[in-house]
Amino acid sequence: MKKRPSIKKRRTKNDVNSGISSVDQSNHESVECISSSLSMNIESIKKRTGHSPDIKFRKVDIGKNSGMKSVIVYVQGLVDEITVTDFIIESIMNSPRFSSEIMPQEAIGIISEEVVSMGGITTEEKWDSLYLSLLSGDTVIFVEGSNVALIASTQGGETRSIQESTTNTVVRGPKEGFTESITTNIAMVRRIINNPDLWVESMKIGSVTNTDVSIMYINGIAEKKIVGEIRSRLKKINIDSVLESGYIEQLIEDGTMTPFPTLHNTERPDVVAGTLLEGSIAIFVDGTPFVLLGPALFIQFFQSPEDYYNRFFIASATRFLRIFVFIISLIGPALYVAVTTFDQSMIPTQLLIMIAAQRESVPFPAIVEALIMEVMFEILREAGLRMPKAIGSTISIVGALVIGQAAVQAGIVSPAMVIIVSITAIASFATPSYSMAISARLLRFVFMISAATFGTYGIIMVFILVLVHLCSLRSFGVPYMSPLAPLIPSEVGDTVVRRPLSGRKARPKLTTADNKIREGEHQKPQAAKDTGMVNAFYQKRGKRGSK
Amino acid sequence: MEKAKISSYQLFVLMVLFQLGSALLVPIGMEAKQDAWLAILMGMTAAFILMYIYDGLYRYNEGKPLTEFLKDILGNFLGRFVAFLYVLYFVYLAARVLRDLGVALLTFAYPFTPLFVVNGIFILVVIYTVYKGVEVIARTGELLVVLEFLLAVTFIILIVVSGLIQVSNLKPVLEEGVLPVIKVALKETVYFPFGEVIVFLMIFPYLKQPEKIKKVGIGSIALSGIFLSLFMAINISVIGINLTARSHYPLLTVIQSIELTGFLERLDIYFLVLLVIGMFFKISVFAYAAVTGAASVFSIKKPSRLAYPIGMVILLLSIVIASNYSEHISEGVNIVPLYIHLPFQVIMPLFLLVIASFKYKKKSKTADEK
Amino acid sequence: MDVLGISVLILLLLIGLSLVLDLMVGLHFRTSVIHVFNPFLVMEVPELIIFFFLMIAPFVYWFIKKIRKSRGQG
Amino acid sequence: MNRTIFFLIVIGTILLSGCWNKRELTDIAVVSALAIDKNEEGKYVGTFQVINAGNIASGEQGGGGENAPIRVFSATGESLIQMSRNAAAKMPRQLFYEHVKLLVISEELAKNEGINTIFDSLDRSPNFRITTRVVLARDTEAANVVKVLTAIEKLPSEGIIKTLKSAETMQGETVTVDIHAIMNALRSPGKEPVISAFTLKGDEKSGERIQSIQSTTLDANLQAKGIGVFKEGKLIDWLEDDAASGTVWALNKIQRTVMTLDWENEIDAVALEVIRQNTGVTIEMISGKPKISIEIRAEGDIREVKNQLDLSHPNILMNIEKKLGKKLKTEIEDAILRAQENKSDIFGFGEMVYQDYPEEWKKIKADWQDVHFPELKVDVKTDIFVRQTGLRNKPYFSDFE
Repeated sequence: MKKRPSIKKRRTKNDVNSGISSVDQSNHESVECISSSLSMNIESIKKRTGHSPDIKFRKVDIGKNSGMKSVIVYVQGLVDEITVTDFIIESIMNSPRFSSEIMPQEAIGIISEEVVSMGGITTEEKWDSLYLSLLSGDTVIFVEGSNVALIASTQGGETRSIQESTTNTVVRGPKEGFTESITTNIAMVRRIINNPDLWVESMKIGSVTNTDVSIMYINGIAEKKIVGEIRSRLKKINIDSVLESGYIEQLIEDGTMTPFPTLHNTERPDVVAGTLLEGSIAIFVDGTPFVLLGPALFIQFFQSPEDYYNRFFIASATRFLRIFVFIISLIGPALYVAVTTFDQSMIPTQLLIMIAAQRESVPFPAIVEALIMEVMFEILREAGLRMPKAIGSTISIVGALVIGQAAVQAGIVSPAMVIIVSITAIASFATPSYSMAISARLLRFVFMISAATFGTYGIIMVFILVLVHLCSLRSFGVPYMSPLAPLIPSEVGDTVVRRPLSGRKARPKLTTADNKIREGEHQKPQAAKDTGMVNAFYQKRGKRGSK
Repeated sequence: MEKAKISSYQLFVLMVLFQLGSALLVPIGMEAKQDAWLAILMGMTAAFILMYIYDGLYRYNEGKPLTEFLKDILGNFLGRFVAFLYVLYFVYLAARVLRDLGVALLTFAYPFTPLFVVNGIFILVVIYTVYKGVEVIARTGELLVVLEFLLAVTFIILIVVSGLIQVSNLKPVLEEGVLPVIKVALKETVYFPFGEVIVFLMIFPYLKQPEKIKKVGIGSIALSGIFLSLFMAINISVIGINLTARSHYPLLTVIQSIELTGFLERLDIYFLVLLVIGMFFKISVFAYAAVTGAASVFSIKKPSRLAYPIGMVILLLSIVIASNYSEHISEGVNIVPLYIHLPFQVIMPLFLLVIASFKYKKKSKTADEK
Repeated sequence: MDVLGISVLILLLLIGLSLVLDLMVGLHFRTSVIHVFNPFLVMEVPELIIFFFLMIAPFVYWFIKKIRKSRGQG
Repeated sequence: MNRTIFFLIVIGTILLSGCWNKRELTDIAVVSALAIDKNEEGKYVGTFQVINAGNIASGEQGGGGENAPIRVFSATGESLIQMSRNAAAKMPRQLFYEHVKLLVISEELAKNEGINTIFDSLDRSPNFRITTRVVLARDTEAANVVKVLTAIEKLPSEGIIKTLKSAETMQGETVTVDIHAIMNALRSPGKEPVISAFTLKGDEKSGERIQSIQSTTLDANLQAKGIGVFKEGKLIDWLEDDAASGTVWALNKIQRTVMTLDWENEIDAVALEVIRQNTGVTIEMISGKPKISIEIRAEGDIREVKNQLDLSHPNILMNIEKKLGKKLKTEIEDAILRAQENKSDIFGFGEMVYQDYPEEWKKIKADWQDVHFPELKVDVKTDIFVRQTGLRNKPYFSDFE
């Protein structure tokens, strides 16, 4: 009870290090503003950062013979050092503009306006914001005698270059995936949507980590109310750290008590662009390649970016397949258990005898068998994920041998069960979204247990329960199951199936504001009316042939 | 009343699922013998009139559920009392349907599972649904109606393809004239399942476009009537009137007789899914109406608090209601329609309509004078 | 608690109704009373556990809520 | 350094020698059933059914087809322990009793010598599980019961136990008892044990051959038949049919059974499958004499109707309920009467008296079985509830005139 208000107080002051050094608090608060003495400034930075060696102080004389001194401060590794030396240090040292008559206050102005040839340069008087910029990779320039510091934007340093996305791979479509740097990520989306209406708002979240978080939306397409809702939910977050977008996701979703994800995440700029165009809002978090998208609908988790790049027949078929496969991955083992232990009368005799023959030598009840296999599979999967890649393949071979062959030969599990579990496993990988696949993973066990106690009836009841739950969910106020329930007939074309692009006239109703029209009239491809463009020679031959 | 809005399509779907619910599975209008399907159609026609009454009643009190406008029409005390009777009626019907469901499951699939457990599992799901409110019921309906529809269509296709239909089983049509059929329609089929839509008076206020109520109501009654009649005709033509009348679940027998290509057989699961989905909506709607009704009668602010206790009441009642299924059925066939359905579905609404029209006229007159 | 009272009231009234219906079907009063309660006479142990669990669950929930509330205040 | 070496030596010695109880699976012969007979010389004859694991092995090798899944050895001895020692001389492997599932006792042995002595040694042995099931061999030697191969079930002992259980749940004329239950009954003065019996139909010699289970009809077939009643450790009576089922009812061991009822000249016209039941036994002391009341409530579904009964009418169902209740009541009363004639309190009423009225029990304990139990007043009250009537509400011939 006692802790909370104090955190809040510090937050409002936007203190960088509030959580860490409460010892310095009294000393530090008395000198909120930068002093005009260089040595004092250096001293206070050193004290504040605990003499961290990666904070570099570079003393530089201003001009050749002005006699003024300055200190350039930056954090090694966060800044682009070439920029610092080339455009700041060198220009300040060699600039002919300075003479001994110039006052320190003027020097600041001259440096920022005439000397440093760089894009972003601002002045700063307060320590708080100065630390923020310094620690996010800017370079600070102090001038002896001036109580204003210059901040040059020199962010850089080593970051991961843009690579192919590893979690959402496609055969056809752009290969690039987001990186950990928020600026790069925003730029990647900007490169796709060249439009001034693409708006970005940024804020810092996390009282200790001060992580950059930006929301991005297309003005005019995104619903204002939803943007406001997301903004206010983000503003409400009061937490010490944000290490990944998952933190944000869990803090702003509509409800915690659900196995289903109510925010979408992706590693691909084209997905972000595509969903932005449907009125969604993207949330970028610095330090992670995963971008959140909301409001998210259930059906979106079964859509792959590739659906829109392929022709609609294929896309529709694969979408259909994915949903089918998702249901299989949910109830596959449960159905096996129900059919072998309760509703034997519901399967054809031949099949029943086949399964019975396999079960003959298995010493466990069907549910135990199913649980053993499922748990085994979960162990394999988890092991495969955590292992170094080189060992990963070994795991899969061992797993395949252990589960597929040895277990069956030893009579511990029946071959039919192995088939079921494999299908389930493969099915769960066929869901494009990882976060949806893992929720199915959990529900699968619920289904299995209900099947073991009540057979098919149990499965149906849990199925209805899950469905009711899905229908009760909302993502930022948008019903989770829309446009299926509530039914929006004009949008069903982009759910279980995907209609041809020429038919996608409007954006989703629930999430878009004014700009609802996607494409002009008469977009349907048509065959050429006359065949004049065909090679004349060929035409003649054709005519001759017809004669 | 909760803050919720449902579309006319959702209402339509809900009403259709509600009426198909249990009626699809149990034999109805059996006294009309092979003309049972005609009796259903006639019952449907009669139900149109009922729908007009309900719509008229609602017109006078737009935006209010049945239990609320009863207070307006009959005065606070008497209104509350009658409203409470309606709550009892809804709970009782929910319990009856739940018993039907439980016994069906026990008879055809899980003979050794206790009825209490089967019903208990079901009512827990219903409680969750009711707790989530009418919007969620409506949305779930939208999703499941697709499944129900697909099942029905494939069922009809399978029946037709497997060549089981013998239209001669339906003959002679109107063996003893049209009178007995009309009698059955008025005695039985109009109340069950069509007349039971009176429960939707509790749900009409949530409709976004209140002017569409009549259209939706009539449409849903017509669609479900045609469906029921078609299914009954199929039942009779496949297994004959004798077996249909003797069966507790003629549809199950029909489904079990499908055998196609050596693989499409033993489709009992069809019946199970139809059974559970249909019953689910029927019980959910009744339970929802009972919960909101009781909340309004006793002025409880959060109706959802009542969901669990009333669910339990339905569960207990479904067990207590009869010692054996024959008792349950004979009560359902001989007594409930005449002594329970008739007053609640026809007499009381008519009476209310008359009073309301007087009151409304008076009011409009005084308004005119001013 | 008001909620509990309402539910018990509804339950009792409807049990009464089902008794009346039994009489109308043509059973004796005594047998119809027996018919009301005999389903509970042959319950199995797991069934009884489920029964009590279902009946007690709301009280447990209510109790936990109350404890939490008092703790939140203190 | 020296210390490390010393430490390693000590640890090594302990670890290397520490295998007193070590038994590799390939060194043991798993006994699945044990039959005890008595020969003319008055010696025990033990017949050990040993599992031939290689022939049961499942999976891809298939197996089990060519060779019998079991081997049977027999040995004689003055006592059970001696018998077991003698058996070891015939076995290449160590006999392993932990997995004995079935104990078969011959009728002769049970009748003439009683089972008290056998159970003492079984009780003492740490190797026998007290959950081992016990059956009697009726009209045949116990050895034959464990020698015969069963169809469908690969392991004969497993087959016998499953048969016993299915008979118990579906027919309701047998009881499954284990060593523990029998011992309890033997020990207690207020209770006598009952044990179900198996008999062998057909040629016992060919029943031992693998060819027996390769044809569609078995040459020799095991079959549950009756319940043996004991008094003071000796078999004194067989209960069959109604007497058996009445006893099982009174023992509160009925799970599911079928009850039939005559109706208007038609024998067994109505069949009711009992699905669950609830038996309560209460004891009252009336002027120093105990009075037992048994209250049985059962519910079930109607499965068969031979008459033109309109089951859709509740009054008819009520009639059926009443008549069935009456029938059950006489059945149980007959069973109790029979037990009283035998002077053997197989229902454990004495034990209940002891639990509820320990003071009075002390007085009547000594001659409970012979004096008090036969005179005991037992009140039986039965309630049968019909719940469902199957998929149809009338028989298909209901329209026949």
